Amino acid sequence: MDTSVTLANLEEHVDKRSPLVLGSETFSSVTNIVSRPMEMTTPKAWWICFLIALSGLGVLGAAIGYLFWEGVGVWGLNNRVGWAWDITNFVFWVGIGHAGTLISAILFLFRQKWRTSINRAAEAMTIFAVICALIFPGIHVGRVWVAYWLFPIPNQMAMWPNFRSPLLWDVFAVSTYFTVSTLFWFVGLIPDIATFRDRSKGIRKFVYGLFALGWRGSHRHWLNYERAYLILAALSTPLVLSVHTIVSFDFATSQLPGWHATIFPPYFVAGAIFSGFAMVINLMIICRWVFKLEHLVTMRHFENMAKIILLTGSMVGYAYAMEFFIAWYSGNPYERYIFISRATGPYAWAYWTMVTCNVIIPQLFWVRKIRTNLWALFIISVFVNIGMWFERFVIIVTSLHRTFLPSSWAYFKPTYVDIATFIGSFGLFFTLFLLFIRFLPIVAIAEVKTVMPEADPHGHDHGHHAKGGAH
Amino acid sequence: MQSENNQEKSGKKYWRSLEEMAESPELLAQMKNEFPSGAAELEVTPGVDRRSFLGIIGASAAFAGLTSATGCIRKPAEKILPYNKRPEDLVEGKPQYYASAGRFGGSVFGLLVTSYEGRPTKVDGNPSHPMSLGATNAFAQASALEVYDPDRSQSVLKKGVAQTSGRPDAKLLKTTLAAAAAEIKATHGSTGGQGLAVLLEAVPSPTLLGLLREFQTTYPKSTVTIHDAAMRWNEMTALASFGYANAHLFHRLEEADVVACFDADPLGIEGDVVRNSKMYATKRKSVDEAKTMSRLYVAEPTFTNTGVVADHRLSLRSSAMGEALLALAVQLASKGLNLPAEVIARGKQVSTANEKWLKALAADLMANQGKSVIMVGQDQRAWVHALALAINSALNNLGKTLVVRSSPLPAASPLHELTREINKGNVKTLVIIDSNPVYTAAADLSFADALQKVQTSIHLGYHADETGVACALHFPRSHALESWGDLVSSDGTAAIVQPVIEPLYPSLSDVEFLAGLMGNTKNSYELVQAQWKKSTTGDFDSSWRRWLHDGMVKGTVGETFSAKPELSKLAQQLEGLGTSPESTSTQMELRLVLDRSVYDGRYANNAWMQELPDSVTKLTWDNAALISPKTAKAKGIKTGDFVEIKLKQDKEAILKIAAFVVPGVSENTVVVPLGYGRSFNGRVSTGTGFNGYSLLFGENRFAFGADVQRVSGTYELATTQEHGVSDYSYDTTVGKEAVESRGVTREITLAAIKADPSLEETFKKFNLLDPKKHKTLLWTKTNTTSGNQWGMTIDLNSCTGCNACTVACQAENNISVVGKKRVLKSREMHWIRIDRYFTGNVDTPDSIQAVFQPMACAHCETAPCEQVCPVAATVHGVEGTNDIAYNRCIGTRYCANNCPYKVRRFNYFNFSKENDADNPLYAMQKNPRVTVRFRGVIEKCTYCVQRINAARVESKIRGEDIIREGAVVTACQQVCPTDAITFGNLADEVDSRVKMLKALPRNYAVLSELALEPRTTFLAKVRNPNPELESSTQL
Amino acid sequence: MNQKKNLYGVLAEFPTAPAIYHACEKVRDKGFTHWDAHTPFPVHGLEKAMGLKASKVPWIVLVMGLCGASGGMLLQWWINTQAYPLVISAKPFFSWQAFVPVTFELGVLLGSFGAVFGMLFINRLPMWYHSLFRSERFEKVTDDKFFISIEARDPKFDANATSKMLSELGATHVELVEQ
Amino acid sequence: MNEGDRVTPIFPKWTNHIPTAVAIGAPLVLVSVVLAVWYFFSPKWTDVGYTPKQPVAFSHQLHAGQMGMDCRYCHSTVERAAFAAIPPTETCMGCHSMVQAKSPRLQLVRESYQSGKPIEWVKVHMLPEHANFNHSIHVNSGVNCASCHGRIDQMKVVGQAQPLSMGWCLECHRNPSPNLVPKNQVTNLSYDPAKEGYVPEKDPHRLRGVNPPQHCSGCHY
Repeated sequence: MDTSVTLANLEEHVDKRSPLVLGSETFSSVTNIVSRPMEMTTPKAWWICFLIALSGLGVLGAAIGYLFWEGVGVWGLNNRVGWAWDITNFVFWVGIGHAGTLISAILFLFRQKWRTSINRAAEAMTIFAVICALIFPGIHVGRVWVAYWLFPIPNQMAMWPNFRSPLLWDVFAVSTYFTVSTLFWFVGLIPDIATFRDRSKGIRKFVYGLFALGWRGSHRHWLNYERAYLILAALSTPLVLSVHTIVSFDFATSQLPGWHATIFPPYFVAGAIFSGFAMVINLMIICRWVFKLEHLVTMRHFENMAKIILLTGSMVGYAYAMEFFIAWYSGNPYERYIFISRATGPYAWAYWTMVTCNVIIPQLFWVRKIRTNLWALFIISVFVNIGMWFERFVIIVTSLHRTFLPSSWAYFKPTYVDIATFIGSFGLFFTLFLLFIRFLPIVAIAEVKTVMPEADPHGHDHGHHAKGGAH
Repeated sequence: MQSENNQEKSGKKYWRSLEEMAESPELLAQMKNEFPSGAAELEVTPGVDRRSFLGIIGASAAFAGLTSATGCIRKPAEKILPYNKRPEDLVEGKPQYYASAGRFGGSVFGLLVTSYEGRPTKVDGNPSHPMSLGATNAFAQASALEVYDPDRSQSVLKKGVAQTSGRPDAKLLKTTLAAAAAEIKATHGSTGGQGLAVLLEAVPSPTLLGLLREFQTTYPKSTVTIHDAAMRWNEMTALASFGYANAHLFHRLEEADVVACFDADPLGIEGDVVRNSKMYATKRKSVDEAKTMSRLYVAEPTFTNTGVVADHRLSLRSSAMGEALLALAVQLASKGLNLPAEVIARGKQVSTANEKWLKALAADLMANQGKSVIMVGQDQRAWVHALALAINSALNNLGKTLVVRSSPLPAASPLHELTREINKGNVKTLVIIDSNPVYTAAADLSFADALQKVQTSIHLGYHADETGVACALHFPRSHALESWGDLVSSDGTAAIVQPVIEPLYPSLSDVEFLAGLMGNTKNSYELVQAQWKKSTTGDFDSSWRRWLHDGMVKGTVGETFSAKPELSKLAQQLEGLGTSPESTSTQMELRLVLDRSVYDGRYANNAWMQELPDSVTKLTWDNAALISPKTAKAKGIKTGDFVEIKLKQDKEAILKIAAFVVPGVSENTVVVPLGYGRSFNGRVSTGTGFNGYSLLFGENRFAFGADVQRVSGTYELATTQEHGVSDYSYDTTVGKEAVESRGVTREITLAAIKADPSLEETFKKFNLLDPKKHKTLLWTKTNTTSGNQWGMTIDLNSCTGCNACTVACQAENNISVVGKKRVLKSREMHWIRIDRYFTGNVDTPDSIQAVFQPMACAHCETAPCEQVCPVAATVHGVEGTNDIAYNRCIGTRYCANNCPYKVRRFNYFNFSKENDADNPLYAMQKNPRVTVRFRGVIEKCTYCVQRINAARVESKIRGEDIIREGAVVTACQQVCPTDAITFGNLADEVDSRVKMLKALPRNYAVLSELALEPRTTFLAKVRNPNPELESSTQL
Repeated sequence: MNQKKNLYGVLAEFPTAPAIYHACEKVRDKGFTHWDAHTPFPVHGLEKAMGLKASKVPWIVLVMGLCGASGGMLLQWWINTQAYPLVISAKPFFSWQAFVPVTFELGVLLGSFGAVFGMLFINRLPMWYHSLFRSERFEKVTDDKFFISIEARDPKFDANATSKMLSELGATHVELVEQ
Repeated sequence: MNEGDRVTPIFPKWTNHIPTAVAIGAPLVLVSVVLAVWYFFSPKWTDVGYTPKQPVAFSHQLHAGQMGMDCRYCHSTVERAAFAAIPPTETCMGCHSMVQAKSPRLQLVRESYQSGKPIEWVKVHMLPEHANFNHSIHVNSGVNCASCHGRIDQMKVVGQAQPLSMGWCLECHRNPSPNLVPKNQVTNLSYDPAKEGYVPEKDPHRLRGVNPPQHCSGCHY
């Protein structure tokens, strides 16, 4: 057994740092572990969480119903601050919706095999987050019943959308992102649904069978399947970067001091990854604990994610600093004023909350002990998400409430409807996620198997391999 | 969804609201009753057109059956109700214009009323009338809504109880009036009117006053009392003391190079504001060609519009004005002006802290003898007026910049004399013509109690107001747009008041009322004609028609006094005038002022005026106790705190009122605007502000020795600037940002213009980016193609912040009222707002200056709002207008966010629908040419595109592609009393005035460094400081 | 032995990845054409062992992607210059810079449609019924067992011989499957 | 040689045809739905041919067609105002006080004339909301009545002849010439500029070229 590291087997060695699947798991034991949530009798905890989430969803429905009935005025918005919690929530959720595809696509392209046991849940999270995000641009318009004018549909008015508007780019970007992520997720699911199909009985067998599309593990299929999956990953990578870039265009391409900044695209993407991974950590810690996935979702996964958070968190912090520098360096009085007022004005509290949660707290991850302590991981990740919500709030509201003409300076106060809608969106998110972990494989079974030592067709003798290669 | 569609589909508000009208039967009943069968004058009175109304009612009835019959794909069926007989000069959908006149804020001027199918929708100035010259003030604009006041009196009241059950009753009105006349005859016929008193406002109406004389001949012993907020008693007394009996002053600011105002507000709310502003503006506009400008000195206790535009403003308490004027006299005398020795002697006794200021003023006055004027506020004591007149006369200004004219008003006694008589028990019957003394009388008179001592009190009023319900008998009064009348302006020009609509409810005009009380049942039309027949020689009908057409009677009424005053008389005035402690003391002074929005309270039930932001405080829906930051700090008072103002004279009065800290108020002074806190149950006025009259003692609106203390509790004040900020110095820091850091409002001096005519150097400090560098775009502009290219300039040098444009825009463009709660949320809808910035140090009131800047959509050529709209609802018109198609808007509000001027307004709720729910009659004021906006869409200034389109149609029919200069006049431009707003066709090479103005060096674009190339640009404000005082100004 | 008419083929079960790998090499070398390997996960390099050609999916993606992108740009060009040219912020009617994002997104969208549906098409999926689903043991193919199926229609197919060959290749279990 | 245990598959064989069926069927359905919406939801279908019953059986065919009355005799404001006002009852009575003075069909007209209560005609041509249409400029630019109203002179009961949709308006605003006729032929519904070979540009009576607005505020304000 040669242990010398050559380019050929470098990747393997890197991966042997610490095993991705712990214990003495076999293929079937992996299958069993992952199938457990689907086969076990529903735990009480799940029911409790589900009911809470469901009531949250109810709140969302009520809030939106009231909004449609009364008009956008039920929110705290005004003629100076035309956007506030609505778009803040939108950007917040889109941001969260980035980790999934990022893990699946980018880490896949970089052959980061440790992704395999978390990517499925992350992708699911992505899709649900994007669903939550899509709500807000939908409901924030004054006349929802004509919102379909956003799409280029031939009509008797001979009118078309304005393709110069970043908001329209958003429509295309986010809906594309949603579609592609969903396809990506489903394609990944097919073999595992087939697994469930072959394990379950009765109506479930039928339903799983339906979605398994008759998958029979044929290697002629695997060939095209893997190619398609790779290409999807390759397509998703620029896509995921473009989505938050375009979201940031909503602000970057505008006029307003505090919005009109070229740093936004990279800064938003970093922020998105930042918040996304935080959310993944939160969710995975819970799933791992509830469904006993310790052997599949290992501390190494968490540690890697913590490192990414540390990195992106520092990028975000750098962006904050750079904004101030540019504001000062540009000599543009509006720009200067807006940033001074951010840090010292009526919304200073929001600004400093953001800085604390996003820049200072994540620095704790430099310490390995904290990085590897689930409690610390969980709490810090929560802070990160609070901070990232405030980042969007600060960017949107503080910029709008101190624009060019001092005569038009105003203050924004949220109403209880604002708050209800936001909380409700979490209800929707968790409802979907709970359904997911109950009925679908939260870990990519087939993929995990590929990274197990037994998966290597030449695992036993190298000589044979050499011969096989010679053919 | 269907319902949504219905409500948003109803483009023309006017029709839609009728559906709603039709649903309230009692309203229909009322409207049907508006038309007494066989009203004789219909045929001969254009505009009063009952059939159109029958049409409307028919229409509404038709709609009533249909509102439910919807739901299919096809639009619901609509009905058309043609006229039965079309009136002579009426063309459906075309406005008709009628010349009339009105009295607003104590000034009489000619009007031009716009009417659609018999609905007056807008009131503008009559261009050919010397007192309006086409402009009006905000009050006149608001009268277009006033006529549709939901709470106007609709029936006879006895002891405050309505005599009709819901349905207004014309017959009852007549019979009750006859009965009242009979009763008066019975009680006073024998005694020749002993114990009979008439109380009326200072209405200079020949017909009314003729009838009054008639009345007095019938009842010789009867007394006449005039009670009016605008009545200048002290000035009259002063003039009388010089032998000018029953006279008033008329100013000619067009002649004045130096104007000194002592507690006077000729450009704001006092006297002939519209004319004064026009004339004042001519002396400011001369800066461009002649490089000359008048100089305006103002001494005042709180910012008035005049004070804001002043070149030099002295913060001085009202009680110190007299002394200041004496000191000025001394200064003048020392410069050789011939004034009575006693005056100088008296003047030497006073010590004033403002010697430098007065010295400079004196020098200016001496240098401009015959070309200067000193104006004194109506609240100043008689001797101050006398002194001012003396000085004016000595300066040889009399007859040049101001003239003494005989007043058309009869010799009458003020209210306190009447009250005394009542309390003595000498008044049996009191006739009150359209006056509300119970609310507006001074507190120490306690007129309400006195009124109870009168056996029969008969009241005529537009509202069943405080007085109306207190009187034994109350008659509903017709609106000025509903009845015939006549008025004489202060310059003597007479005009016929022409009705435009049948009274909405059976009611009486002043003249009908007074005539009726003499048993004369003629209607206003006959009465007015009768009056004018007397004074007409030759063919009456033809001259009558000409008067109606011109909107005025050529040749003036009343004469001017040419005799010079005997200055020696002045000495007596000053005798026994002890040195008043006021000027030096640090005790609080209370100053009560007429409100710029509701005047003396008569517009308190007018939603437009209530929501109109005060010129200086930007306060809506309330008044408040104005206190200077320094004093407030000393007393620990913040904006919104409740304060208690105690005033102890022979009685003690207390008012608990919210405080509002605002720069420019004199130290140790509290200013309370009058007209709020009314107790009559108007659905608009109720719950607005605090009643300042409860602090009014005697005739003078300022009192010394008030006690102001902060008390527990706070009150929400809705301002449209600095929303809800309670920081003392906040508004001046805002001003600093705007004026100094951002160059939003550009202020230069006459000296600077003379030194640097191109202003390139002067403007450098304002330009964040060299204007030459703006044009570097990344792409070539897609130019708009039409031969008409619209543009606007706003001259900050002329603007007096009078708010007329805001109301005019509201009237023209069907802009909704949102109410106090939503103003608090900064959701007000005004398309044109007037930004006000303070500069200077809040701790030294003299250093505080303010500047106005009207701000509306600037129609940028590279409009940032357009590119961000995802559905292309707001795009550029070929004529350079920034269009918005309301029914394409889906309401993302992105455009509003991206608008650097923040001039876009969003319909957060269905405001227009709510307005109509509150009062269906408002719908009748709506301009049928302008879409009424609905929930969820953005709206903003359109450059009055409906007027542009109307003009385009006409010019195209005429066969011209270029629209002529002057064919399109925006509502704001039309109303502006200083012609600060100019709009026109930039592509018109020949005679485009706006093009010429844009070529001036003063012309600049706000935020020019953003390269928005706005079509609305501003002309920099120019102040003309006296070199000797340069240091004390902010420049 | 009687050759059943409705025979689908023979199904052989293998315990491990290496086992099926080597088995495939042999079957490939024996020149079978209508046969397949079934595994719970993509066994690394098995396509080589089976001698499969590269996938065609990338070509489909390329074509679809290009259609999406060019179609997107074309649509925007048509709307802004032909259908209803509107002056917006005085920008050129064809502001291609502003049209890039939508063009890109549409390219990606159709590209990924190509990837997914192209893959399904080539794989003839969904195919809910398949003869192999008749075998109970075959349910383990999605768990931990590896299978080789050789179809009856393969010219080299002979129920007995093929079964025998497969068991020699190390199949732990061999069975015949009907259609 | 054992057979191994058998299970019955979840899905029967025929289910394998579903994908093909869907692959072919779905696009067809989709296209037909789109086409259906395109046609049936457009004013062409919903509005054209709307012919409500009127309170008075007034026949344009008789008045404008057979008797050849000029449109402007009744719709007198059409050249001056935005509205082509429905004539007041007195216009009807102008003739019908003598002609057919007793006809029961005119009962309502006479009543209205006496009572002063207007006749409630049902509106036929309803523009999309928020669109400001001005008759005077169109008539003065020489747009024939028939261009928008169809051959009213052949209608017993008036019905809507054109979609009156925004797209339809724009067609003409982008290329007005085909609908332009000589000023004196505007109310001649039978005049066909194409047949007469009329070229607006060459018409000496036209003072200016017709360039209708295509920007929003031309009609929406």
